Amino acid sequence: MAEHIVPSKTYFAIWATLMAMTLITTLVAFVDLGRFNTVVALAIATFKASLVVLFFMGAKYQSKLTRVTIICGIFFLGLLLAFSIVDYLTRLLPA
Amino acid sequence: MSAAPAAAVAPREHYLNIDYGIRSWLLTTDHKRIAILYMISITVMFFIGGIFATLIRLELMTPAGDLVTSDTYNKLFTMHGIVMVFFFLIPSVPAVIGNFVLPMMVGARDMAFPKINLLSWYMYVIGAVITLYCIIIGGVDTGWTFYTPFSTTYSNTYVFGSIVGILFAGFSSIFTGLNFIATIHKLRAPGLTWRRMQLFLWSHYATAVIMILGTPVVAISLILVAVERVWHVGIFNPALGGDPVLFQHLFWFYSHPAVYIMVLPAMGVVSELVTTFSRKRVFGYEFIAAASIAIAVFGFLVWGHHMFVAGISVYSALLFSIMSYLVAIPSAIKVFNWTATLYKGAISYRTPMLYAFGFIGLFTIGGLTGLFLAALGVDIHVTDTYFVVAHFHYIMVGGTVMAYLGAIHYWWPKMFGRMYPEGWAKISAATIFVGFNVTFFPQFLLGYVGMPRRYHAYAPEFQVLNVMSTAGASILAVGYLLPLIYLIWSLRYGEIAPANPWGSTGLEWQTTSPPPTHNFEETPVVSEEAYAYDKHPEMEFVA
Amino acid sequence: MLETPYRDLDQQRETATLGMFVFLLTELMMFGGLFCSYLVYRTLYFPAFQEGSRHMDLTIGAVNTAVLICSSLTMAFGVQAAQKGLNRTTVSFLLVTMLFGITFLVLKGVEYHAHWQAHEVPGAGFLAHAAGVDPNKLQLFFSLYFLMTGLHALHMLIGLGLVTWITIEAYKGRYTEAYHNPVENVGLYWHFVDIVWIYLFPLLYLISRTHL
Amino acid sequence: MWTDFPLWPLRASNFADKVDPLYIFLVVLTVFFTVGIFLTITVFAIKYRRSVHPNPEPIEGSLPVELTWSIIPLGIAMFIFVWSASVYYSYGAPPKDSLRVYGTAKQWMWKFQHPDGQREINELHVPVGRDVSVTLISQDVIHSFFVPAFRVKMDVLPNRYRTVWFRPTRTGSYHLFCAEYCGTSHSGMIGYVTVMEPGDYEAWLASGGEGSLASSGEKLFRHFGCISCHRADKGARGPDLAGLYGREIHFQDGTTTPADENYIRDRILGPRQPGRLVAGWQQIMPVFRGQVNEEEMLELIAYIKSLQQNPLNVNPNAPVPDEEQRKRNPMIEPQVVRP
Repeated sequence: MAEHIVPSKTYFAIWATLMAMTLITTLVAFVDLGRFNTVVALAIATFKASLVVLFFMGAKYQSKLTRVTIICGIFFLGLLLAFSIVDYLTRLLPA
Repeated sequence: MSAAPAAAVAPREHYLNIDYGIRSWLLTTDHKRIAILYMISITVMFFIGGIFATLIRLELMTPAGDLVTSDTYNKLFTMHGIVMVFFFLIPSVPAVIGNFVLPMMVGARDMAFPKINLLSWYMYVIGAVITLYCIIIGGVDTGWTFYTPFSTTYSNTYVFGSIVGILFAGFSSIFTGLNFIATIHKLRAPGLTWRRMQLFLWSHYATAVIMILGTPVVAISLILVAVERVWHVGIFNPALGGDPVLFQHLFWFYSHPAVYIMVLPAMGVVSELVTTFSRKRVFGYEFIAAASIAIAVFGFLVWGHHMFVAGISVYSALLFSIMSYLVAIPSAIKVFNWTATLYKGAISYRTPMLYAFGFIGLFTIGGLTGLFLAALGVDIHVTDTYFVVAHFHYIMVGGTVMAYLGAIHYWWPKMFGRMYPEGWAKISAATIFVGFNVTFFPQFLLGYVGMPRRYHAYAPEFQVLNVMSTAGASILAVGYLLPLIYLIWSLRYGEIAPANPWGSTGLEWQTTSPPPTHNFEETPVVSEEAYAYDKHPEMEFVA
Repeated sequence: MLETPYRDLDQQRETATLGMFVFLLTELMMFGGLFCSYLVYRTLYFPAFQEGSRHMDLTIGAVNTAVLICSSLTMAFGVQAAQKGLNRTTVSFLLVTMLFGITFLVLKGVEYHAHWQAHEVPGAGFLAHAAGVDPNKLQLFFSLYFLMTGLHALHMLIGLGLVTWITIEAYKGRYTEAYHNPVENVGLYWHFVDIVWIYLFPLLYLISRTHL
Repeated sequence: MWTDFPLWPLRASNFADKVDPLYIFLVVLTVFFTVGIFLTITVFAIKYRRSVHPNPEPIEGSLPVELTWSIIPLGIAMFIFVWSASVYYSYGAPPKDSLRVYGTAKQWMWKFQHPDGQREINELHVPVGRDVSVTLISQDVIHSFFVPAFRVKMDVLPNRYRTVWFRPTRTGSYHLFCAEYCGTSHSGMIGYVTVMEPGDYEAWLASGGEGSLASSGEKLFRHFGCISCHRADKGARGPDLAGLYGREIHFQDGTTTPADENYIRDRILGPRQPGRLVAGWQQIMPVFRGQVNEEEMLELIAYIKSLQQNPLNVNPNAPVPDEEQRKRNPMIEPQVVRP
């Protein structure tokens, strides 16, 4: 099985998008969106990270197994964060 | 006995005699030799941990703390915990038995990453040496749980060194898990589909998932403790607005699943033993396999049940409690399936099977008493008492150690080409079973009456049960020394073992004993599901 | 270059890739412990975190983000060249990647130095303060900042070591169209470290730049 | 003999009646399943031993059977969960009119302070039949307040107050243990909870004490110069604290919080975050971290709480702190104190 060689054009396009997103996220931080500042910043970061995973790391062209592995990692990281923060968020509630 | 000329029969070449000398062992990448190295190292650690346990039990014979000082006692139980958990239980079944038989069970020539496998052993040894060094120069007294702020600010012992030692052991565990996952995914023999895999493989796959996902979290939380301790830069110090309970969250995110690292491989062993010695297909293959995966996943969602009185919110306690009940179900399913496998089998009482019986019984007790601790209302009373101590010793000693010993006896012929002495083995199995129960059952009672754990001196009314426990521990000690003696004896004087003494259908038995360096003369092809004893009446007990 | 356990090079490469991704999972979870602590304290002490974020040098942070993205691009080209078996090209791209990596670390060092001079390094010498913010909680932010970026910088150093190694190997002409796992795997590692920074940047530098 | 060798803890509080039945149920369940599994294994092992049953029958499993032994345990588990959660719930907030006791834990002793001034070490006297709530904080590491006879346990944390409550149902003297490992003399961090008849308790209360907690708190209130800002008159630079305890506090950013012990403690120890000042006031109060130890803190809080009942408790004619006191305390010139 030959592996997929990603064309250079794709790499340049991804790079340009990532750079643009970096600029946007920096500029947006100066606009007051209330709590949506955080949401936007994390959404952009997630978009950028997805691009890196899918194209630079080649997850888009990898086997299903690799993709399951990645999803598995994100899932368990989410569990760690969610189940920990649940404790802190509900401590403030009346018992 | 015909006197065949010795020179006429050239000794068969296998992994043990292919090369001699210390270099051939220390630089080996053969998974079987690495398994033997692991076996020797964890046996050493087991007996070191055992010495600590003995001293603890001796101290607790009298209510007044009169054998050792309280500081010494605190170090004893801490080091017993660290050595037994990180340097014996976690590597026990996976790194010894798993390393030895897992590649053979998938029909591979070796692990996927043989060099990383060797590195894993070196990591383990470095960690063990650092930890032992810390023990010799003065020990550590935080408890194996390293709770902050005691570990970061108040303890005056060698916390940093012990943490470094544990980190190395953690990396060794990660590398083992990495190898298991890659090997099971990528190196299965032709025809060996997932549904044809032996249950030992399923449980080790689940174990590897926990090792991969959990260990790094405990690594970072211990690193945070070390950083806070040494540079006073930290995030747990309550005087600086930190929350010590956060450490407990991070710690138990790994350390609860770590319990499943210890017991899942043991469950895999029991599945092999029960089928082999009842010569039957396992009852409910899919359910046992799925239960392993379910335990691995749900095991990550229950860590808060160690913290019901520690200051977490009521809602989060409810969440963790209900999750803990859910994770109990797959364990129950396994126990029922093993029992059902015996039904209409052809059961023989060889030593490994006795250990499997012991495992099922004691694990049942350990698991059911876990329900007490998951029950919010009861946990308030019994947590941090001897009830907890008894509960987890039923799982870890009654479960894991029983299965480990069963596995050692079961695969001993494959490892060394010699049979163990059956009579002695049965005597020691019985001794261990009795000694174990006498040691730990009284601790359930002590716990409910209210004796807190980690107490150096205790109220006089607890003495009777403590003396019982110590008496049991002395029986248990004899039970553990016996196999050490007769197994070493058998290496030279044991009966020569045939290739497949138990008539097992397991892939690892379909090669010579001991196996050649690359396991199989030619790559096996699998054409049927596991445990198809009905299709192989020719596979008979030889031993 | 076929190792013992494998039947062929394809199997070996697929296994190596799987192994690397699984290893990156452990890295992810390791950073996960820190992200979890960050999340908890940010939730508890949000104003202190806002204030702490304003003590960050946004210019360097943004430039460093761009530097890392560029290094990921050159790393991707390095891997691409290795896939084609072009060792010379691989070496050039890897050298540029290292250059970007070193630039990142130098800028990070400049930033650390500035924090040091401003007494913003946690510990006995910590003097940073702001009106109405508990200095302890500000210090907590800085502790997390140094722990997270420190662990990230450590990974950058390890990454640089690995890139150096594969550069030397590529220079020796070790890689072919059929065998180049090490380059691919080091590339994966490098991209992963980049991803961590992609999250660290908004989390630490951009919490709130707008209002008090 | 059984007093020397108890197999069951004494039952001396309301919680014993809630926990013990659940515990007994769990024991019965455990015995049932354990005996069931042991018996089944034994019967199978004997009946199907190889010498009498050499030909095993291939049985692969059965979905109905699997479902049965998955669903029934699940049902039992959910039943236990609901029961145990309801028991846990009863441990929750203490009843409103409970007798309040305050305590600090430190390596390796328990100190309790009664509102009327009695202070005791490693001993706690409470009346039988009344709800008692104990508010605890640790001065160093994590400890745990454990009274087996009451079926009560709670970790005592170094950074916040936590309250545990119980209603003693039997007079006598009961073990108090520290249940969270806390260092060298962890096993020596023990004491007794003495439950007395109400009359005896009143007599005991009257017997000693060095002035009530609130009165000690009042002295501290003056000593730290709190009085110079927190006054009822017009020139006050801080809010009047009468009636503060238990009230909803409205912050500048519109959020509210109940003024409980943790709020008051946090407020004294450090400045509020921006926006979380009490509406209408400036951020001028200094940081008292490192200046007030946990016992003094409890006294201060007791005093502030006492203002509840008697808003005129502050004597406006009390002498304003003299120059020397001003020097000792950073109160007068508001500034941020760093550690």
